[in-house]
Amino acid sequence: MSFVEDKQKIEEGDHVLAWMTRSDVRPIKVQSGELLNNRYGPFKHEDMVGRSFGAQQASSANQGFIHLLSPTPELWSLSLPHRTQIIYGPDASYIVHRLKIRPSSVVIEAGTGSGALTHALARTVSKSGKIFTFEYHESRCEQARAEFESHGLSEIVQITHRNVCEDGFAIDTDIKASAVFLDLPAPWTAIPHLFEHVDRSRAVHICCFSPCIEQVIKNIYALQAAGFQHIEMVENQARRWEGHQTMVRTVEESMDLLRDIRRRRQDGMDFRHGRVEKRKLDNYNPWGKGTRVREGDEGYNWRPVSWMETDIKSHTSYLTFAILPPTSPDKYK
Amino acid sequence: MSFVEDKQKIEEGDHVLAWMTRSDVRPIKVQSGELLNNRYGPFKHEDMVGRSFGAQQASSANQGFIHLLSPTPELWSLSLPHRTQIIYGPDASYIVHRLKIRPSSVVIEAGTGSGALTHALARTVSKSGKIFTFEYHESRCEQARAEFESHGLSEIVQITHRNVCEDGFAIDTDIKASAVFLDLPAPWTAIPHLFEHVDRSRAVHICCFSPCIEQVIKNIYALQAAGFQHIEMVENQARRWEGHQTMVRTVEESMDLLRDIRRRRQDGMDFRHGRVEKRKLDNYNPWGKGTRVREGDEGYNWRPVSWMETDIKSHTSYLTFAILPPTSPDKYK
Amino acid sequence: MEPLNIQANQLILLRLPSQNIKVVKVEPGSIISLGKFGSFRADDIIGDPFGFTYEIDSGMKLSLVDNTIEFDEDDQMGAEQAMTGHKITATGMQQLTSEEIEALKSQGVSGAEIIAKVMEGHAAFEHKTEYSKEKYLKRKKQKFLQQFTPYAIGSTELIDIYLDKDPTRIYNLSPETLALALNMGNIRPGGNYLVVDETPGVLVAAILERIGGEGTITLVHENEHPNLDCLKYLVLSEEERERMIKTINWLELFHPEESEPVRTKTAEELEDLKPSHRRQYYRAKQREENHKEILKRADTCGFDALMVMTLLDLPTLIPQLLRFVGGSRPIVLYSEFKEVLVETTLALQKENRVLAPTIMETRVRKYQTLPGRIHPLMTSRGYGGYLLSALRVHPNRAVNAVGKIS
Amino acid sequence: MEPLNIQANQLILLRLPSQNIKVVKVEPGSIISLGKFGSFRADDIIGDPFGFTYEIDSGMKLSLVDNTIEFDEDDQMGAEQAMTGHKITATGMQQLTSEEIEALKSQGVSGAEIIAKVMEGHAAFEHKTEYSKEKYLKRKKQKFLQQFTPYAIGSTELIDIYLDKDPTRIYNLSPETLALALNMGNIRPGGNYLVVDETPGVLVAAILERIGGEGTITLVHENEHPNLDCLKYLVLSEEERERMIKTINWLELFHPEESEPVRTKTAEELEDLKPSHRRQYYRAKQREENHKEILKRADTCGFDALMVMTLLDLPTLIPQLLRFVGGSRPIVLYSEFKEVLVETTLALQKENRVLAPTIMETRVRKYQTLPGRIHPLMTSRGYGGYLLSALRVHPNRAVNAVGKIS
Repeated sequence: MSFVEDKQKIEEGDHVLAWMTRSDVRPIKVQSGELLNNRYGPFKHEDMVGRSFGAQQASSANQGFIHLLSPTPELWSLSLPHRTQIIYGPDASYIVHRLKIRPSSVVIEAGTGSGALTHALARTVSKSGKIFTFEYHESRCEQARAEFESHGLSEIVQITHRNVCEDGFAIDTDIKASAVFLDLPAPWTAIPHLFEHVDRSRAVHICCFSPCIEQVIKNIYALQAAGFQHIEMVENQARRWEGHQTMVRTVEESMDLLRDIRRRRQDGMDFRHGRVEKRKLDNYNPWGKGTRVREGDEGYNWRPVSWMETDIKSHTSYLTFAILPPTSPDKYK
Repeated sequence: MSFVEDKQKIEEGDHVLAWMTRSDVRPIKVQSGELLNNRYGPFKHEDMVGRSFGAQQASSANQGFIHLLSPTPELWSLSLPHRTQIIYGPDASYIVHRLKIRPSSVVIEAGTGSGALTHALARTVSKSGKIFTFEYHESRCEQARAEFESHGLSEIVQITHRNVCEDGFAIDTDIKASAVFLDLPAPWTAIPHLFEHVDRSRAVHICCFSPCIEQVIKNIYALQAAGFQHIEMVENQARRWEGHQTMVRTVEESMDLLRDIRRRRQDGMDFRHGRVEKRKLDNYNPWGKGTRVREGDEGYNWRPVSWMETDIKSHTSYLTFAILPPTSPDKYK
Repeated sequence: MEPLNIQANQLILLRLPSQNIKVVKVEPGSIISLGKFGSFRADDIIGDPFGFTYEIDSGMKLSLVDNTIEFDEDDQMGAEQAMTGHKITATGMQQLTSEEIEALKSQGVSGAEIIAKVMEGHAAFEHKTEYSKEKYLKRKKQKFLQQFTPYAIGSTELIDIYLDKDPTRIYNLSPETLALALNMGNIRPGGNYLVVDETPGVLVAAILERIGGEGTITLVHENEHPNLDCLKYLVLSEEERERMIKTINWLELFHPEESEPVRTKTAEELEDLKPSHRRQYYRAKQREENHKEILKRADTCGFDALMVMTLLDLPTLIPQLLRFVGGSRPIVLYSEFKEVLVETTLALQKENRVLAPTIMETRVRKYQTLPGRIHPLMTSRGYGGYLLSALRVHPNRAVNAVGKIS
Repeated sequence: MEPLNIQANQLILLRLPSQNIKVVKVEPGSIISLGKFGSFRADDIIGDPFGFTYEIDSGMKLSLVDNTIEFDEDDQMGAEQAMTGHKITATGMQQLTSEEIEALKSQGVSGAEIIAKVMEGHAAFEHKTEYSKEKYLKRKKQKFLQQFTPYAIGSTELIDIYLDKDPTRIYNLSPETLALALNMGNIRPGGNYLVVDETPGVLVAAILERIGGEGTITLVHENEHPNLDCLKYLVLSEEERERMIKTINWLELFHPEESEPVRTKTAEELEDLKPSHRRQYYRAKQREENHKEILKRADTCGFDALMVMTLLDLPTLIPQLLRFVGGSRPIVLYSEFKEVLVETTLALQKENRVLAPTIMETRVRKYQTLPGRIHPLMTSRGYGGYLLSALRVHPNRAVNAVGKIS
């Protein structure tokens, strides 16, 4: 299994992403004899062979399970080793969209970073396209290169160890990119090096990805000075929710409880105030602590509600887009 | 009726906000003999006298109605004449909160602008407090002064025509403010003038309200240079929704329609394809155009949904907050 | 699908300085009018690559605009200066009268130059607040700049076209939400996708763009015929369309047993048919064949993604569609209303055929980027919609018999 | 309620450089420990005005911090420079060892100076990405700065305290949402407010802050006794509390006829009572009197606002509460979940006793403001809740008989 084609059944040597939870997704290469270990115990690789992708596998001890997933750039971004800040789904998809990246597009990316975006770019350009990616940090570059090879992307992705800000984009191959993505501390220093490596017969789309506003200011100036047009800076605010149910509890029930308390007192019963009240509250704690009623249990009324993720990525980076028009034809000179 | 006290019944001379829609709220001063005119025809002021605030009044022609509302800063901000960009509810409330403005606080505001925030500040400091507000634009200043008087706020709000950036905050009264709000093109030029007019025996809270990030950069530097601490810049993102219902239409209904079409054709009926399909779609147009089924009508299933306002205020300004610590006591010198 | 150069008779989109858009057909010999933004000859742009911004000078003459950053009086300033803000120098000049402006225009002075002059003349400009300055500039710019930029029509432009003419037709879908849907759906060349698209085909067009000629879209539709109006904007041959887009209605998908089979005609019978009836017959046969393939896929490997944009009730619909989706393949549902997706999540959670259903929102916030005056746009459109994204998985009975563990 | 100077035995909140908070009682003679951030003598801060940030030097000596902007190696740069970005010069110095750092600390070198030294020494710093630089600085800062800032506890601090220890106790309410609720509720001195607050009293405390000693809060509660735990953090006398906060439970409010009246005791009977029983009797009488007044207000002018924070079902509860609200007075409902407020809106729209119900969200987004590195914080807490805001109005039968016109 590679990132390039869809498969149904897991075979020896395939890449599988073992999903335990959203925050615990482990990339494995299926090799009989190997084990995947987690808190539920060991999972034998050989038990995976022949299963469908998407299958649920029990641990050998049958104490828990994992799902065996087919790799995608999105799943990979949940499981990959963070070498730098990751470019997540909402930014990655918008970048692909705005840069008008299509099957067979040629794209320049610098720096490669953790390679999350590279995987998404590679999926879209596919085998008929090409990603030229540059990384100035040597060991990060080598790690990324190994990943691309292991993921069957070598044909699509060509990685170069290079500080493009100083040394530009010239490599053995003649690059004629239609889209450029710069995630560098100082993108403005790389912009002047681009001209020979983009396809000047067509509109070239660029995106500078910078976390700080001062970087944006310099990007805009550099793009403008270099003749880029339609400069637009945006940020992408993404949120995630889960669907849940919250109990519907009416004031009438609350009054019944108060009546009950009053009656017990009037009856002179040995009323233990705390106990009754406690029971009621326990029944209505949807937060999971000491809950007796489980969300959605029958015998209660429930209302569908959404819970926002508790830790939100309130800022990823500012995205500055621009278009370099083609070289002017003679008739306009 | 003034902005300062709550009343039940409308009397001659009271301020009333006549609500037609959210975007059409008109401030009036009740004077027998006067008329309020809108598309529903005339509404007689004398008919308002003696009614409760909150009453629904029919037009003389009984063709429509308005609601007679008691003025609040929030309603006023819907009805006031826009002289400058308005500071709306979510920003105004956060400013009051973060500046720790309380009943009896003394506040400096510059500039006054349209006076929307001034009204909110005045409500909170109340008669025991004081707002010193400054406006450099003469006619805006005079309009605002007239409004404050008309709204019964003269006791609380003192407005001065002044370019505080050049001429500072010194007036006849000795100002000892605990909170400062600066909505100026260049707040950083006003900051050095503040020191003599704030209460140095306590922590003084400031907020600079600037739309552009470059202004923020200068504000931060000026605040830091002036000895302000705990500098924090934020923006407030506010959204509004309305509750609505959307029709629940199942695929089973859709299949029944397809079966119906098929049956008619097989029966060799003079089937007019367009008509049947059209009817169905009309029934299901929740958007109001040519709708026959009205939202919530019986005989259909509905699901509660929220509609976001269509025009959102995606940016108001950046709010830079900071605290000026009290003068150091001798023991720390 | 998107040619790199402007072709004769192509439908293209023009963006104007007012932020308005206009779809025009580039008919050779015709004159294209942009109303107050002027007119130009179609022939002048045929053959040009996309990517230029044109200015209409006097006599419908076109020139290329060198710089189309939002109009900016500080063009000459360096970045360092730009960052320290700027001040427009009041020159004491009188404001230009409308007559003077018209005179300048007739002399062929460009819109940008006119604005610069008007601004110089606006002595009070430097005393304006940021708010009123921007309103002023925007008004001026929209008034004078006779510029346009042609774009080939792809999914981005389709969304703009529908947002402009009737956002409800695409359920207020935003470009960023569509983009996220495509990535979450893992759309790529060679994939076979099950699609429910009740817009005029925006989702279908976007998927076509991403499969680049290889792969298929199986479109389930509600009425007798699918609505794919928006494909007319694309450069797409009949052959490509038939090869890549298969259609089936709900009844044919869920109750194939109710469909009367197309009776096979003998060679003789066929010869007797009028050519048009013969074509009709082959079409019906092809359609029947397609349906068999679609249903077979459901029983074998399943589709490579389920992509849904419909007003049909998702909480009851989606569970019925899961069996058509391949293992570990994505399910991506769009709704304008988060509430619909919340209920769909709850419906999906009742079974264990989907993993990690998550509701996602993505909203792009645009900035004004005039040097010295950077800030997010003061107002923007609400809406944009939500996505429910999940993966189809195959529950293991042995595991689930033990009870839910995690 | 919030004194301007630190009082002996007051509960105050300390903010630490780690962004942690700590509530401490300023007991004279005690030593207050901040764990790894050091210890200091309570007596040293008693009497000081709030607003200082202290640094703990060796020997628990306190000094005032001059500048507490987020730690910043560019303090000396001018604004112009700051805006052009910065570069930390690599000095080639070796990194400091832990031993060297400890030595510096024992010499009384301040945390800020130590960080500056460590950073100088970190030769690779300038090659780090923005992302890793910030992680690095934050870690360093939290490690070395022995600083704290005392705050009097008001509504802002109460929210911070509960968000810190258990956000569910206040239903994930954010400060900005509370602030908006207070303004939408038109809360001010002299008002009489009907309040449902099932937090430990955060809403009650915030309203108290805004009425400044004049006005009343009528708190409807669910159990026999209201939970007002958080009032213990405020400087509030028993007299103030009893004068401003009236309490009544749901049964007493909706079904006063079910309450057994307190039998009036004769002077003789009273004399026979033990003092504690006599106090109890007077309390019961006072409570009964309060209830009568509350119910009378419902029948006359109504309350000046209805402010609600409860998990009880709002769509069925609120219509029952409308009769207690005065004409043109605000109704402000909080819920963590927009869905609850949507249903409440629909319930309220069925009648015409409320005007313009609107669901509001307000979210404050904080920025990092290091010069040259300004950007919104990379991560933040989800939640914050929603408000439903509306006005109570009096429908006119004559008008409505004509039929809904607009």
